[in-house]
Amino acid sequence: MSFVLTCPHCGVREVTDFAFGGEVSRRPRGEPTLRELCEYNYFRRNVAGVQREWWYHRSGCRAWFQADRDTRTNEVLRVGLPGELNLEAPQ
Amino acid sequence: MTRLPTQAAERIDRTRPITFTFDGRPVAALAGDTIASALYAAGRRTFSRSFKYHRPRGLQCCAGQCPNCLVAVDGAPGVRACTEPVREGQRVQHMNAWPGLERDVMAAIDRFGGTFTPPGFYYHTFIRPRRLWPLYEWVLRHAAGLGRLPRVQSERSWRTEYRRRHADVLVVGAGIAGLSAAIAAAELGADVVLAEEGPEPGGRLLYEGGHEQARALAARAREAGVEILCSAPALGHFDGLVAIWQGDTLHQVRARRHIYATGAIEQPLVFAGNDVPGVMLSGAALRLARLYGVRPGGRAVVATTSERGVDAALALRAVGVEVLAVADLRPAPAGEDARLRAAGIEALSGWTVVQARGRTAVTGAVLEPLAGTPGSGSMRLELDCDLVVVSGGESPATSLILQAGGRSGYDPGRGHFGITELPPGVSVAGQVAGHGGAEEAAASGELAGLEAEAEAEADGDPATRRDALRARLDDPALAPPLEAIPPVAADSRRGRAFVCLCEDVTAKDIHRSVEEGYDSIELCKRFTTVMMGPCQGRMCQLSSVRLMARETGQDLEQVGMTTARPPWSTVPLGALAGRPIEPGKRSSMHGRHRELGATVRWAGDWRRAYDYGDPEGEALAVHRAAGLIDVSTLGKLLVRGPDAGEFLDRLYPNRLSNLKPGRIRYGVLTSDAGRIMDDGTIGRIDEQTFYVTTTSSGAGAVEQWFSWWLADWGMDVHLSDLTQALSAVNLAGPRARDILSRLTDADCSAQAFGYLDSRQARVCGVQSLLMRIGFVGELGYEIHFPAAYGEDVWNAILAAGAPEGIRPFGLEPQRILRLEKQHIIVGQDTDSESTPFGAGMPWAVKLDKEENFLGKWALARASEHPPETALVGFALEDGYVPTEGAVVLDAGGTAAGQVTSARRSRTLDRVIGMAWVPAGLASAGTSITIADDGRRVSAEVVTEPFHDPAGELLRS
Amino acid sequence: MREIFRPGRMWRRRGELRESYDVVIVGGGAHGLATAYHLGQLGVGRVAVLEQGYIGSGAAGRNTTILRSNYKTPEGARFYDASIRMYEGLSAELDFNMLFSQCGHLTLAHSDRAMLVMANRAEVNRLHGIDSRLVDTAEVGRLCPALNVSEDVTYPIIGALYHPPGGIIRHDAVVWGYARGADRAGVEIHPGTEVLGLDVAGGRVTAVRTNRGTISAGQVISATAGWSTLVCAMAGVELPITTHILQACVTEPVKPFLDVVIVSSQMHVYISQSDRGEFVMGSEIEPWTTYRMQGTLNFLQDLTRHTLELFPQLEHARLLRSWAGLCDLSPDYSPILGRTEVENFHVSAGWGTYGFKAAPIVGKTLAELVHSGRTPELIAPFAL
Amino acid sequence: MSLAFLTPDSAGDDVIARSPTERLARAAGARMQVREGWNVAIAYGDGAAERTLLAERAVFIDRSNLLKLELQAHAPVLAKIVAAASGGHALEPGRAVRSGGGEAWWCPVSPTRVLVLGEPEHGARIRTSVADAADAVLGTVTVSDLTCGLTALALAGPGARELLARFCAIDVRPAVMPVGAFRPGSVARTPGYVLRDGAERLLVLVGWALGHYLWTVVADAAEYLGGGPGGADVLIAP
Ligand SMILES: Cc1cc2nc3c(=O)[nH]c(=O)nc-3n(C[C@H](O)[C@H](O)[C@H](O)COP(=O)(O)OP(=O)(O)OC[C@H]3O[C@@H](n4cnc5c(N)ncnc54)[C@H](O)[C@@H]3O)c2cc1C
Ligand SMILES: NC(=O)c1ccc[n+]([C@@H]2O[C@H](COP(=O)([O-])OP(=O)(O)OC[C@H]3O[C@@H](n4cnc5c(N)ncnc54)[C@H](O)[C@@H]3O)[C@@H](O)[C@H]2O)c1
Ligand SMILES: Cc1cc2nc3c(=O)[nH]c(=O)nc-3n(C[C@H](O)[C@H](O)[C@H](O)COP(=O)(O)O)c2cc1C
Ligand SMILES: [Zn+2]
Repeated sequence: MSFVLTCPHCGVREVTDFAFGGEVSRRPRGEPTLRELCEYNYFRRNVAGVQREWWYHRSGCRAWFQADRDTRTNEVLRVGLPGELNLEAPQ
Repeated sequence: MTRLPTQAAERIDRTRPITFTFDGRPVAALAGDTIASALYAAGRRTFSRSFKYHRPRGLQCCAGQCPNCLVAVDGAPGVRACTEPVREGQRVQHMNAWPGLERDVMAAIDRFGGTFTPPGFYYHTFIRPRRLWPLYEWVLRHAAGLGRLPRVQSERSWRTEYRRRHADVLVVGAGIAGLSAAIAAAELGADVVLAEEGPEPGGRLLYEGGHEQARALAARAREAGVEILCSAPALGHFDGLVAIWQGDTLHQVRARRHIYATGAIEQPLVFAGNDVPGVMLSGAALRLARLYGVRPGGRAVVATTSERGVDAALALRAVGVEVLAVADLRPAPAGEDARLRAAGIEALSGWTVVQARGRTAVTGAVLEPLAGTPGSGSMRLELDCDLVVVSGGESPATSLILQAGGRSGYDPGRGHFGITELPPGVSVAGQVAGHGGAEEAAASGELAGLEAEAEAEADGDPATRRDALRARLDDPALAPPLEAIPPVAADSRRGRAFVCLCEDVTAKDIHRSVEEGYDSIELCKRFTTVMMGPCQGRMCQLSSVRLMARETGQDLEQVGMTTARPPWSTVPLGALAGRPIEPGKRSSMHGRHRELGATVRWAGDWRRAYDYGDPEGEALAVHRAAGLIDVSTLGKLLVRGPDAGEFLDRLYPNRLSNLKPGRIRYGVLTSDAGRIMDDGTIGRIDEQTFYVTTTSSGAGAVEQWFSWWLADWGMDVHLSDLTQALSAVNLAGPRARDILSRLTDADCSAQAFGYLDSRQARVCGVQSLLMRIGFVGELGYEIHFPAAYGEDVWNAILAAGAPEGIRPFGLEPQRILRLEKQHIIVGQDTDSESTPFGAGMPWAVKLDKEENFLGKWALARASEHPPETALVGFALEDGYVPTEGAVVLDAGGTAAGQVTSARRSRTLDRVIGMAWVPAGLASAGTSITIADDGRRVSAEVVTEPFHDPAGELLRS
Repeated sequence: MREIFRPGRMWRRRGELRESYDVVIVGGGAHGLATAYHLGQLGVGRVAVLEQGYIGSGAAGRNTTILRSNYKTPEGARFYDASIRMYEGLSAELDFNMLFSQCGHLTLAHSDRAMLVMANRAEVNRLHGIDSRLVDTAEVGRLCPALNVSEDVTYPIIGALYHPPGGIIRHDAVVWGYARGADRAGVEIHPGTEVLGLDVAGGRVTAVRTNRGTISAGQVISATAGWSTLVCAMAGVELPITTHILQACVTEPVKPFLDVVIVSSQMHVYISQSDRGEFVMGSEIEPWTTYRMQGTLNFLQDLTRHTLELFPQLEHARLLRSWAGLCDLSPDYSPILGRTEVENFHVSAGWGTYGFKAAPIVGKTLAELVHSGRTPELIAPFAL
Repeated sequence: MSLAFLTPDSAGDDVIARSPTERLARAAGARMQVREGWNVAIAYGDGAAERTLLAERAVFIDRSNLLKLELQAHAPVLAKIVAAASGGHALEPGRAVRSGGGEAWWCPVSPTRVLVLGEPEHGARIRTSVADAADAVLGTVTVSDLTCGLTALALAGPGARELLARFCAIDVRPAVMPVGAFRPGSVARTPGYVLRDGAERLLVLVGWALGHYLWTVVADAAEYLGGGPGGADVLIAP
């Protein structure tokens, strides 16, 4: 257990309470080109900085939510249910 | 045994003798002693042999910081004798010497091998001839290592515990600063935990004349509700979670605020012979005398860079140690030498010790003025003594603060690395923060405590008090006196001058390392292994940095420190491991399976019945009469809501929204990359309600997957995980219908309840969901019902089927049965690369669905080319069962596929299996070659089910 | 012999950066330095290795040093086998003893599924001439008497994949040996030199911006492991990679009794005893991505609980230090090696938790690629 | 009712509901009695020892037979149902509310999901009232009977908190978690819930199939702390 996350429903829990869902990406709307499909399936931005990502409260309320986390420090800046963090995704 | 007269601060109880053994011989001790204090009192001076040169080593720190007193206690190696309390009957043994501590044959390395074994000598030797290297390696290997562990042990013998503690404030270090901080916060109402690695709160107060104050503060803290943990080192700061090891317990403390009041570690000096037993830190000498009533020596020489050594000299004098001289490295007399002179002790300002004489114990010391001091180069003093007391400055114990994200920098005034930046939520107090004097330390502690509770408290008194404390601490008059920075008296002609006692690294080694090009502190560390031993740099980091600075011409700040890493103090793995109980899921019928003789094994995170002793017979019973298998482990999801049908249409490659209530359909679940993730059945209960089953090991992942997409798509669907709520059995075989009919009122006729139908009815009086599904290839009913009835329903069905010869069957016979039908098992017959096309299930993909279902695009692309490999059945005539995992060869004899399942079928009287084969070999009747454990066997491809190919039995 | 007592300098003191190099290697880990060494052997002109920290400060200096070649896919088996064979001769080639201990490697199976995968690996390996075979529990017990093979544990051992040529090595020595070899061949090594940008013009890389100034470069190689995404992004090259921490720890040294490498993927443990006597242990990556090299308590707890099931006698062994390093994970656990869409910009990435064993062959093949302009056949399957 | 197969209401003579910890309880010396269709461990020995433990240390009691209903609906719909059932209470995260007669705890898992816990003897009544409440609102409401989905142990006595701290990271200090507080979170390394249903009482729930495991963990910790198992009757004041 290291850093903690704040589940929008349950509050603060150890990170081991959660499953990580990777960075938030957008599923193609219509038929993607092969390159788009590959990028969507495999390529990640993997930023050193603030990243918007998915988390699942596996051991608790079983809700998926999103967090903006700085991958250089693991500091979680904000969390929200899908659609709640509708600010521009962090750069 | 000789002890000093009663000391005011002593921890020993002179009325309670204790006996333990050291290397088999009894040692008399007193309650309150440490192993080391008792041994020292009994006259022992050598406590260990060093790592590399096997030099005798004696007590150096008496505070659990250095490696010199590592012993094995009751078989556990690596115990610090100087902090480990004595217990009656304890077996203490020395570690790294043979045949004994006094005579160690390996010490020859020290005499003769020294010049041949510079740091990293092994990198330059034993290279050729290569074939001799294993032999050399054996020798090297067997020379290394300190302690000894049992070679074999069948189970853990030490019970250790975890304890979670939440607190408002965690204070680490119970010196005057930590105690003051804890009291201040607790008296404001905070919930405070105070951890101290020593056996009693008080820190330096205990042996520096403040023991009464220490005990009073501890009592006040307890009164204020502080939970004080003693003999409890804080091991690491893990993003706000602090692990504290105390005996059998690993406390895991999460606090709102952290106050580190960890004090400072007294540093040794680097000079020739600085490791000879009898050279010790001033703190060690004082602890021995004042806490344990043991006289550290008879005639002493003191070398110091601060008042600390002066105080120690006077204190030693007071307990009857003859102090011959105090070499004070500070250039100008600090005026304090008057105190020494009054006591009749010679004070030598600007002098240092350049050599300690003696092999197994100090016999004398050589003192000289420092370079640049009057008399340097010409004056020297040689004194006969049995004790050299050193105090080479203090290094703040910053490790945990740095782990927490703090930063440190070199403080030239104080001659050490101090904290320059604190992370949020962390504060420091006392000597670690540079507030060294007792009063100051107390004030900084109190301030930290008050600040920690600042949010909680109402304004008024504490705020005023905080301002007053801040003002006091900011008083420039309190700026610390400049301490002398000890030069390195590393004149190698006089003998080895050790920087690192753990790893036997000398000043010369550091010099060499830089010469060879390992010129950063990190490279030097890794090459010489300085700082890599048990003390992790506590006693050698500062000296190493100083030496590096000198060797490279950089300043200390540029050289910098190495990374602070957990654990702060070495800790047995057992203490970290906690209780060994692993979660295992059991079906409600688990107890019955065992009673029926089942072999139980893991299947995913479940414990499952593998078979009941006769897998082939059990399979046969299913073909001939009936069998009952516990399938409670299947994942079971309720998908309900107005959008449920569309939701499933988006998740699965086939169509589910047009399923009729009461009907069931099979589905594979694919990822957006078109790979098979899981499979199972989907039954429609009513317009809005679907009942989805998944594989046993995939249940968790599927639930996670469904809820993820639900969260993303935001559809009006409810998900409920019923996996554990329902027990499930599969009653299968030609007589299944007869048996079931006797247990339920429902019409079980083929017309009323056909293949892939689902019905709700009471079975054995229990409301159940019944599904006609045929994984095992015979007429079969899956019965799902509340888990609390698992055991009784299981018994009832077996009893009802007894006349038909029903048998319980396990996972293994089920594997045979499904293989006869060529039904795949996801995860066994498929892997993370498999697509439904390759796996022979193109019918499970409906590319013409308008929904952009998961995997659609990738599958559409995949459908354009025939798959390179295909999953097919095969049969073998000669009775040989290939190993699952055996390789299928292509025409050229190279690996091109793999056997995923293979079993002997008693019904078919041959060996059957499934394998991935190159597309060219996938048609029925083709002969394939299997490479298995060195042999080659051929098999024939069979593409339709071996058993009941038309599925008549299934539908009967 | 003289060399032992007066070994002399390993490499030259860091000098000033020149204005231009034929080849700039970003990353002074095992891959970067091995590539530099081989470029030196091939006589490629001016070569510089730029390293932001000290050499070996990345994963090369943090890894649990397990070398093996018993990979599952034919191309992987071939590739790693070539690397292990190079390792076998490396101490002699570089005249630096890397303490390669070919003590053997046992991957434990606790489930049928694991047995299946291992049987397959053994068979593929055998077809490629790699010594690798399935052994039963009794033989596991013979090969590693210290291991608890009792059935009465949470996860009984039902067999193992035994790979005799596998083993451990002194990781820093590999870094230093290559660095010295490269230095002697004229390669410049620049620690403390962080690459901040890459200039790309007309689809080809032209210059490297560093904290010590900009230099022009004929060809650039990124061998930056956990940092690959960041460095490649400087050239506009995207990667299918995520960066995670992997943690490891060591105990205080004790007298030797574990003479084989033990790996249990199901229990997320690997453990070996080094020549210093310490037990070196590691686990799996943390699932979340991060660039922060700080460890977790959970790692220590899970690792020790599992380790003590395999080796109960370690309950009193003392943990000395723990640390974390970065791993560059690709979605299919397969590396990305060779050219990129930017001309003259090559990459070695996606090594995840297993790239140390590949350093020699990566160095050799990447150097060949740079030298000849042709992708060696051995690494063709790993192209981006 | 389309989800009737979730409800344990056996009509069979020989089929009674059993807790996943039944065999462990028996082995520990429990006296069993069938109550409301459940085979319940009512006491260990004459019950005196467990009463002492309850007063001085900690006991753990199998409560797997508690009624557990999971309700799902859109947040406003769910809030309405809870308000109706609890006499006007709002659904606050982390706070369970008692329904009218105090016979059930309404525990918010999320704004769209609540878990209703009730004593088995009130089971039928609670079920009906929940169903009625669900019918009374507009919008989809899903009621799943998870009585057999979750196993439950009550930890009771002055040492209850210390006992929980041996296997659970949730902060249950009374100041943070007063009576009625409810926390979804990891319990003994598996998904679970903790409800403080009394001053010195914590109710711990995890998946049914982990009942055996949870008992093993709790019994092991309790033994170390000088606690032990208790029967259902120990919670009923003498
Ligand atoms: C804990 C752990 C255990 C492992 N165990 C094993 C094992 O047992 N066996 C095995 O085969 N593999 C193992 N690995 C993986 C292996 O260590 C790596 O795959 C391998 O070392 C990567 O190659 P490298 O040595 O070149 O990388 P690194 O040593 O990481 O080299 C990359 C270098 O690039 C530098 N760099 C990054 N960005 C810049 C920049 N902008 N400018 C300049 N320099 C930069 C970094 O400082 C670093 O030194 C392990 C990894 C870890 C973390
Ligand atoms: N005699 C003098 O004139 C003089 C001069 C300077 C300082 N001092 C003394 O120095 C002391 C300074 O006070 P302080 O409280 O800062 O230091 P301290 O050394 O008294 O206390 C620090 C305590 O922290 C503990 N500790 C350190 N790391 C720990 C860890 N990781 N886990 C658990 N415990 C840990 C140590 O065991 C120690 O007891 C005062 O006692 C003062 O009297 C005296
Ligand atoms: C195989 C191996 C063995 C190690 N052995 C030791 C050791 O005996 N003592 C030690 O202090 N550190 C040891 N380390 C860890 C290093 O000190 C250091 O923590 C690691 O290289 C990461 O660097 P960092 O901690 O400076 O970030 C070892 C590292 C590795 C990779
Ligand atoms: Zn939650």
